[in-house]
Amino acid sequence: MATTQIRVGGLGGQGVILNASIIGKAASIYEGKHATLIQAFGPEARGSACSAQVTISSEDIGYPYVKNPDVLVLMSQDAYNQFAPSLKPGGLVLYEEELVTVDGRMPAGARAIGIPATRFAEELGRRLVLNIIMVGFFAGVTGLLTFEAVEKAVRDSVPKGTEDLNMRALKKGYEFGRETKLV
Amino acid sequence: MATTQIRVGGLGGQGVILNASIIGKAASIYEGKHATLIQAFGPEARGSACSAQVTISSEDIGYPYVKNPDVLVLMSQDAYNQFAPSLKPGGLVLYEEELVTVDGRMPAGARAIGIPATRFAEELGRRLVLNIIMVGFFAGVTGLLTFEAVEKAVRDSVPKGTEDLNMRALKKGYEFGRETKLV
Amino acid sequence: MTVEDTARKGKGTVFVRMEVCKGCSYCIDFCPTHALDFSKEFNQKGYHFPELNRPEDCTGCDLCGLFCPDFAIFGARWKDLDEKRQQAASQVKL
Amino acid sequence: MTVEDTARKGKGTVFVRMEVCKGCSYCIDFCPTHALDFSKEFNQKGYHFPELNRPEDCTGCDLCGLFCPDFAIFGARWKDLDEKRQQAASQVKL
Amino acid sequence: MSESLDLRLALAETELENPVLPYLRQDRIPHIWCPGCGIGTSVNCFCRALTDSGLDLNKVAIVSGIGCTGRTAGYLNLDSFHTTHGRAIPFATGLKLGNPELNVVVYSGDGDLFAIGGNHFFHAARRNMDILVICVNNFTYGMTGGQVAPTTPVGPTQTTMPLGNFESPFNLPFIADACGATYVSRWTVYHVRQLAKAMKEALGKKGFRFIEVMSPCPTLYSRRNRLGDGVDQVKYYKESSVIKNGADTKDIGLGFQGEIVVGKFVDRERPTWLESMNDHFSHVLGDQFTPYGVKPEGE
Amino acid sequence: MSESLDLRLALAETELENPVLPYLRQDRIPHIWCPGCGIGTSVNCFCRALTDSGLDLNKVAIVSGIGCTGRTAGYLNLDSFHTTHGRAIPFATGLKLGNPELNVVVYSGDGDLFAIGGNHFFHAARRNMDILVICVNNFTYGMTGGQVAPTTPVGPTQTTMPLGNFESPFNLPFIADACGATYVSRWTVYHVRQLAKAMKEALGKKGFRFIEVMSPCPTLYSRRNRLGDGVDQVKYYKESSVIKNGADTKDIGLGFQGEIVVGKFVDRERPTWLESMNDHFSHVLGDQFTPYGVKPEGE
Amino acid sequence: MKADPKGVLSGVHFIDGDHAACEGALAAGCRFVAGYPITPSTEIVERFAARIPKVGGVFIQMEDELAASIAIQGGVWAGHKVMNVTSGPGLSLMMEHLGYAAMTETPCVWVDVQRGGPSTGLPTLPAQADMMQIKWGSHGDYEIIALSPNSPQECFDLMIKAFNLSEEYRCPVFLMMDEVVGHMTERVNIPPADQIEITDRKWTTKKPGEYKAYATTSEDLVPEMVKAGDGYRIHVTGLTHDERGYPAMDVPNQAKLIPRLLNKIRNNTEQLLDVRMDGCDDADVIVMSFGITSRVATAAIEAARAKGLKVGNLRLIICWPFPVKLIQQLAEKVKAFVVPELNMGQMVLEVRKAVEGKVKVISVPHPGGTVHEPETILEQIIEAAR
Amino acid sequence: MKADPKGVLSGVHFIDGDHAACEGALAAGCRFVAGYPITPSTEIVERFAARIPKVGGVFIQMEDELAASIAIQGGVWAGHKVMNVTSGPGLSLMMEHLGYAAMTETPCVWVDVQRGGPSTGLPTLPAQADMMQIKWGSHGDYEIIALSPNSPQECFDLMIKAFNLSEEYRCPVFLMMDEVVGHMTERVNIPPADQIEITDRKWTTKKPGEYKAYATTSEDLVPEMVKAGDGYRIHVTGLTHDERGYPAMDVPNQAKLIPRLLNKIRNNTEQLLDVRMDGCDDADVIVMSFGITSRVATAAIEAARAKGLKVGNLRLIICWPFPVKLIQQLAEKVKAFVVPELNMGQMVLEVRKAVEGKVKVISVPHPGGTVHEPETILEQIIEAAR
Ligand SMILES: Cc1ncc(C[n+]2csc(CCOP(=O)(O)OP(=O)(O)O)c2C)c(N)n1
Ligand SMILES: Cc1ncc(C[n+]2csc(CCOP(=O)(O)OP(=O)(O)O)c2C)c(N)n1
Ligand code: SF4
Ligand code: SF4
Ligand code: SF4
Ligand code: SF4
Ligand code: SF4
Ligand code: SF4
Ligand SMILES: [Mg+2]
Ligand SMILES: [Mg+2]
Repeated sequence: MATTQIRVGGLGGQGVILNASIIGKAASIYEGKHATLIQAFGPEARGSACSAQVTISSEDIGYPYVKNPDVLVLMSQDAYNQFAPSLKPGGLVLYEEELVTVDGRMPAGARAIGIPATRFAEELGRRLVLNIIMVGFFAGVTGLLTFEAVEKAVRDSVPKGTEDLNMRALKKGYEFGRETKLV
Repeated sequence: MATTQIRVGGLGGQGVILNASIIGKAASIYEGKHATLIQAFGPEARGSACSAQVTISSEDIGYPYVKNPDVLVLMSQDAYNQFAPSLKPGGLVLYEEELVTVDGRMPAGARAIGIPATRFAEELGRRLVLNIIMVGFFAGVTGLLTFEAVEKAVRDSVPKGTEDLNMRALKKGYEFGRETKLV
Repeated sequence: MTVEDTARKGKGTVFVRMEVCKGCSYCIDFCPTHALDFSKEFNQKGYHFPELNRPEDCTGCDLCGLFCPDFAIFGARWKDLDEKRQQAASQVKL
Repeated sequence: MTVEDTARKGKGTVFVRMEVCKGCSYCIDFCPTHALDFSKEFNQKGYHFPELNRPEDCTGCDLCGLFCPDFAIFGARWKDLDEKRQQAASQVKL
Repeated sequence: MSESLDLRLALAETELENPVLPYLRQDRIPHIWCPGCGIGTSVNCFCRALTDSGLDLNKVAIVSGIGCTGRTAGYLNLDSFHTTHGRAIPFATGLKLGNPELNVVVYSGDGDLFAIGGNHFFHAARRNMDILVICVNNFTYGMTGGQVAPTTPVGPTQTTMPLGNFESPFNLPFIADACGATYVSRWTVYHVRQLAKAMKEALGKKGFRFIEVMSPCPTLYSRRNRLGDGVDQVKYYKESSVIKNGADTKDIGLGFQGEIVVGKFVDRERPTWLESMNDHFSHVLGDQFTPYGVKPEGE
Repeated sequence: MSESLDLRLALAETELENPVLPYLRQDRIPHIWCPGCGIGTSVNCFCRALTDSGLDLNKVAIVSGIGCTGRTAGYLNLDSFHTTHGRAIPFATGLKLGNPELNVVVYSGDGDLFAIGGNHFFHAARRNMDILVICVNNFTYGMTGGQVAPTTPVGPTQTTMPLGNFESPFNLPFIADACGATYVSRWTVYHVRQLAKAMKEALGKKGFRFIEVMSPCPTLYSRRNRLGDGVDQVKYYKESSVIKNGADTKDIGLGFQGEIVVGKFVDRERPTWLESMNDHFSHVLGDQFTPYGVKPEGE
Repeated sequence: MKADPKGVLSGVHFIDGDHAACEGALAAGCRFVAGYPITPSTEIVERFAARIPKVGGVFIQMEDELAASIAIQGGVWAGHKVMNVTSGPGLSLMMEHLGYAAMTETPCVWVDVQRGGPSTGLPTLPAQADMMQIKWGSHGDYEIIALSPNSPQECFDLMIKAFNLSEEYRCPVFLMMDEVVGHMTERVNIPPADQIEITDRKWTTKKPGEYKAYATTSEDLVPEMVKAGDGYRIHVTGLTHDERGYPAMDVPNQAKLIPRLLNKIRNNTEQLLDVRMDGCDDADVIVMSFGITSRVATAAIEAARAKGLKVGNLRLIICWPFPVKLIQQLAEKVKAFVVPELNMGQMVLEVRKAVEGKVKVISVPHPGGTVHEPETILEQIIEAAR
Repeated sequence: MKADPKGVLSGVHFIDGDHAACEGALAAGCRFVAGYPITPSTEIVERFAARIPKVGGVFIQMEDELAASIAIQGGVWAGHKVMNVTSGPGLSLMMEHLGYAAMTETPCVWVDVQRGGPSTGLPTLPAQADMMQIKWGSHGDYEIIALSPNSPQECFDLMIKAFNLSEEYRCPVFLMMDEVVGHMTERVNIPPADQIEITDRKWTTKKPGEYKAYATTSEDLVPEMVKAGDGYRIHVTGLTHDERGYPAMDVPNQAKLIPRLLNKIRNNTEQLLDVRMDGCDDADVIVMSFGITSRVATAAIEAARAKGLKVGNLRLIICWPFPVKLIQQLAEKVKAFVVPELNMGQMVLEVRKAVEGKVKVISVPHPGGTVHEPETILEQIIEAAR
């Protein structure tokens, strides 16, 4: 059973859930895998910590919780502080460079790759596309999902009229991810 | 154990409960006996059948329901029709003469004594004192309660300002009862 | 009680279901011609019910009927009754 | 940050707790003298916060303070601050 | 059977049947209301209004809450719903939206509609839900034995205001008006003809319509406050009422045994909730939307 | 410790403390409200009002329902009660009647106070219960994610009105006025000084007092309807507001991005529920009655 | 602490259970009631409204049961002892605020004069079918205490006990009456105030700085209390909260708070045992009953004993927490339990759970509207004794 | 009867349980919803509001849960299939109308997306602590049916089943979700409309004159139904009523009506058995669970089996009526039951009652806020297997 566990973390309002949902959808609908997404709201509904767990597997998923993720996608320092220690040894941390400072709390052998996604988003004209940039970045770095699958999933998931903007954001993140990977 | 069971029956609005309550209070508070009063509302709150059960005993009263009363005090035909058959053989029916017509449904040996209480009440100026007349009548006929006990119980129970009227009603009923008894 | 039972003294008459009357006296007090009075007798529930004591005054306006909270009385004009009677008769004939 | 840290250019100044600011820009947009601008940096939560870029214009009116939904800024008049300072100093002396 | 006997029977049937009886569930009469209770009179008027309205009675539904007045649903020979205390209006809302073809009437008491049920009244009026609300206002909680109601004027004694009520009551027509009702009138059970006419008129209108019917509760309100029996209250209604159609609803609050302003106060047009929905969706969705609850033309 | 260090510390303390902080439970700040949410601004104004009111803060209690605004109780450093959704007013009623010495303020959202809690508002106003109700009206249900509220104007999209709202909203000051509130005003969070003043004034009055505070919910109302962020809404408030003290409350309903009438609309005297009770019982019972909740003179 | 004489109507009275319950509340120190009328409970608040002006306190009739059930809680935090009076339909409307009282540990007494249900059912007729509702009717896990009187005298006595327990445990305490007991009139003896023992609120002695609203110790799971206006600046919330009373919506706080709310009562089940037993020691069959049904059961038991059967009479005064241990002990000795109740089988489920199949448990259900015929119970006793 | 294609969004979707539940309702024929928002259930009505304009039907957001829970019943009597969507605090406000639906035999579906309680509790976090509330939360005796999905796909499937059962039994049927399932996103397969089996309302074929609204036969305890506007002039009341639906507040009618309301469901407990069993035949220990906890239990069971223990997996799909017989049969074969649930021990009480002490029953309670650690359950399995 090939299973990848991902945790996406950030603040309410950053689009954490949408980010995770696009990853899950791309895997589940467009790549024919099994995927389960679990949302973890912070204790408060507004403005506080928010995270999502995605399990992608070649088989049926029973217990859907992610304890020691293979990949972390992080958009806030809090999220980093909270989740970095739980990363699987040798796992991967993908983080927003300006919002997160990585330190020694990651497990042995972990790799951490940053992206200035907020700046990119601001350049694209909407801070809100941060999360889509992170999706692209995830796909680009991990290669777990094809660009086509992610592209379709994004198209399905964003509000009508914002597709273009989001496609640009996706590409931006994806390309940045591909390049980083090649490094 | 000396126990007397009484059922008072009539229509909502006739003061059935007050009637029974005065009897019970006289026995319980002013004659030192045990007394339990159970109200049976009709199925509907307003204007329909209404009855009360009073058990008077020299000892503690457990099961408080009256199945086969020793005495019936009746102020409506419905009440008569419903309760007369349950009277204890040899029991006593006290009834409002113009509202109730007695027939053969009473058990063997039963005695039935009527009183034109509505007329009396109308003569006294308030139809509503019908129930107090019936209290007096009950005390007068049965001799179960002293006039003094009943008098005190009535005084306690009626609205301020109506004591005199009610005392007249009580006396009227009591005297009619005494006379009837002497017959 | 039918039309025939009532002598035609006024323009109309009333029909009373005395057994459902609760003696509220609405009909009596609000009859515009004061045609009704309480009966001396009680009905089974112990109430006095209305009687058309001045039938000559009854106009059959049915205000008593509109007022009666117990659907125990209604008034009708002889004219209307006759019409209905004829209709009914003609239907019976058909 | 204390009074001493701020050069006295206008009639008043502002105090900012930048770490609780959420960058809503109320203070900036509704400062009557337009004395504030957003910082270039982000705070830990990722927001730009206000900076008193034109201290000479600040009257210390504290409108920014009244507007701030996050209790992150307030303005004060030098005059009042001096008074308080003296009071405080005198209390310390006691 | 001789023709004359037939005739007599036909006549007997025609003549002896009180014209309201067909509107009632006759197997449930006599009703439970006390002697001199005005609720029956209001029902009488409602039956006449039904006759005069010309409505298909199979398409008229009546919804009541709990209370003496709430028993009305059980006596009327219509599709009738006796719901829970205070909730007649939201039930009626569901019924109406579920089948917009129905003419839905809420018939209930002042406590039911304005104490526990007040919020539903306010919101249904705000939404202009297409129902007619008839409130029999007897200034008390009849069914439970005469407690203070949000309509009880300052002064009279009620079991939970044993020394006399000191709480200000609502002015019902004003409240209905303020929330946006399309039709608001007040009558007393003395005004039987006007009341029947108002009910007929309201049955024929659309939107949230409200009729307040002042009615005596001799058992728990008038007798307890030494105002006599039902008939005495109705006489007071007669003597103290002034008809002021179009009166400003702000000015017509009721005091204890004071002047009673009756009449039709509000009669306005406003799209109902469902009309607004249909208009709005048609506007936004165009052909993708089929108006709900509207019979296709020609049917 | 040198005197100068002492002095510096004293100064640091005085100067760096935002004047509202003492009114807040500082261990609970930062709060949960979104960037640009106007609730915090209103709280700011309320804190200034508390200062200016000169009230003993130990005798001021705050009661909230559930919602983003409802969290206010949890942030204010007062006796504070975070109750259930819609029930702040009846809780406040119990608190006030339980201890009439308290100055009881209800601070809650438009959905909480006027949807689920509407009836309590109407009845408390009718009774003239002696509480101040502050409603932060953001035209939506913030806490649950932006559903239509009974205040949402016709037009804007909300999650349960996904094609735009087609339901008529309440005009809150009018409703409060109609039910008999003794003080009614409306301000927006743009009007920080006026709002603080109104709050102070209302804190000093008796009876059922109501202040509507228009406030942006950027997350779920303005952004979703392409009205920009919080600051853009506040700019709209600035541009579209007209102060009309004493305006007829009937005429000041709010449309979508239309004119906003602000000001003090109602300021009247009416005995509170408790005053009425004490007066009435004293009148009826004379010496047998000791007025409730009234400090004996000289104490 | 002794009762305040102002509220105590010492003397001998011929009053019904509803009126006696009101006197019990007044004697217990209740001075604030927010009510909403409903048959057959209304007389309690009617009497309260009539009595309170001269006793000193407030009655207010609210707009509905939701308002009443939360207004009283405002009254508690203002420092009062309070009660809530209703019957089935009203109780169903109070379920959210029952949970709020349990969660915020607001001491208060809830009176349910039970009538026939479900729904509007039989408004003027008796039942005992809300026994499970009070235990489970609010969402989430919580605990309450419930007492069941069978006479007007007990309505008085147990009302006082209910108030005392609510202060001791800081939880909602129910007085589970029924229409028969509520409307049954008998002699009620109200003792002098100085013979009535009253439990005072568990006021803290701590100062504002030291006091934490929901701090407890491992020995005493019931926190100390303060009231609004005394300078403590408390915060009370129905959200999961920490010791300070602040919202703390996380698993550790939930895991600390919820078990404590349950255990402060569950751990005291033995202390909260209150039953009447007669002839249970050598019984073959035990009839367990409560409330009005216990008086019917007594008649049936007497009849059975007259037939020579060894029948024990076990009456629950405190129904919740259910006396599991006692039932288990009795189950070691008897052949069967017979459980008549005016419902379709509610408390009998607890008996069944407790005896774990060791002995027969015979339910004698009744849909309500009146009481059992003693004969019906008798038949089941005979059946049980076989 | 097959589903109306208009409401069926056939295809494969990656949606969460809330959204899937909404699609289930639309597929089942639900065309009228009156709602009131509450976390974590709101997405269901939000989706309904968005979908219904083009499907044909109505959504209205009411002023509160009381209104919503009775407005839908108006919708039913107008001929619609309806649902009610809420979470704990809202559910507590709906208890009166739950009883009304049960008493008037109004078919309707109630969705409770359970969150941490009691009271406001943990609004955004999961629990399964309303299981007893739905069974007992309304006053008086009544019966309901409850289903518990553990995935978005099941939210869809069981929603349809819930609608079908509500029509078959004319009673409130609950879909007991929880926050995790509600917000968990997975692939959901929605079949073509002609593959979805729908139970039509039990419309009468009788004429107005012949029809009695609440007449039943001894074989079939569920009366036939009509709707308003069709000329039947029905009367519906929450009072105890006779076959015609008229108020009939006396003991004989109560004694006829109430047992029928219970028995129409209780007598069909066998038909209503819906469980998933895996490895129960030769198990030493059976883990009984439902909803999200079943997915956690599965992880624990796998771990236990890996240790060589013989553990059966029993999952309740239909929780109420509880499968007493099945548990009793299993109790003959196993050593112990382990019952993990996101509450302080609710359904475990039913297990305990059923097994009557024959085997160990180990409760694995949890106050809510998250799911169990599989290890916690595993420990208890090991303990049970001893
Ligand atoms: C939830 C609930 N609360 C209380 C009651 C008791 N109750 C029945 S009718 C009623 C008041 C009725 O007053 P109103 O609506 O004015 O009707 P009336 O009897 O005066 O016609 C009350 C409080 C109830 N049935 N249900
Ligand atoms: C009984 C109940 N129903 C529903 C909810 C869910 N709920 C919480 S807050 C809220 C609405 C809040 O709106 P509003 O009062 O306007 O406050 P805002 O968040 O906008 O400040 C709702 C519906 C609840 N907590 N309790
Ligand atoms: S019909 Fe008219 S005139 Fe005749 S009795 Fe009736 S009210 Fe009077
Ligand atoms: S109005 Fe009707 S009930 Fe009243 S007295 Fe006349 S007939 Fe009788
Ligand atoms: S104190 Fe006044 S002038 Fe200075 S920055 Fe703030 S708002 Fe501007
Ligand atoms: S108003 Fe406050 S939160 Fe907003 S930008 Fe200024 S300091 Fe920051
Ligand atoms: S109690 Fe009053 S309202 Fe009820 S039926 Fe009697 S008179 Fe009418
Ligand atoms: S959701 Fe809206 S109301 Fe709530 S905190 Fe955010 S901006 Fe404010
Ligand atoms: Mg009334
Ligand atoms: Mg809001």
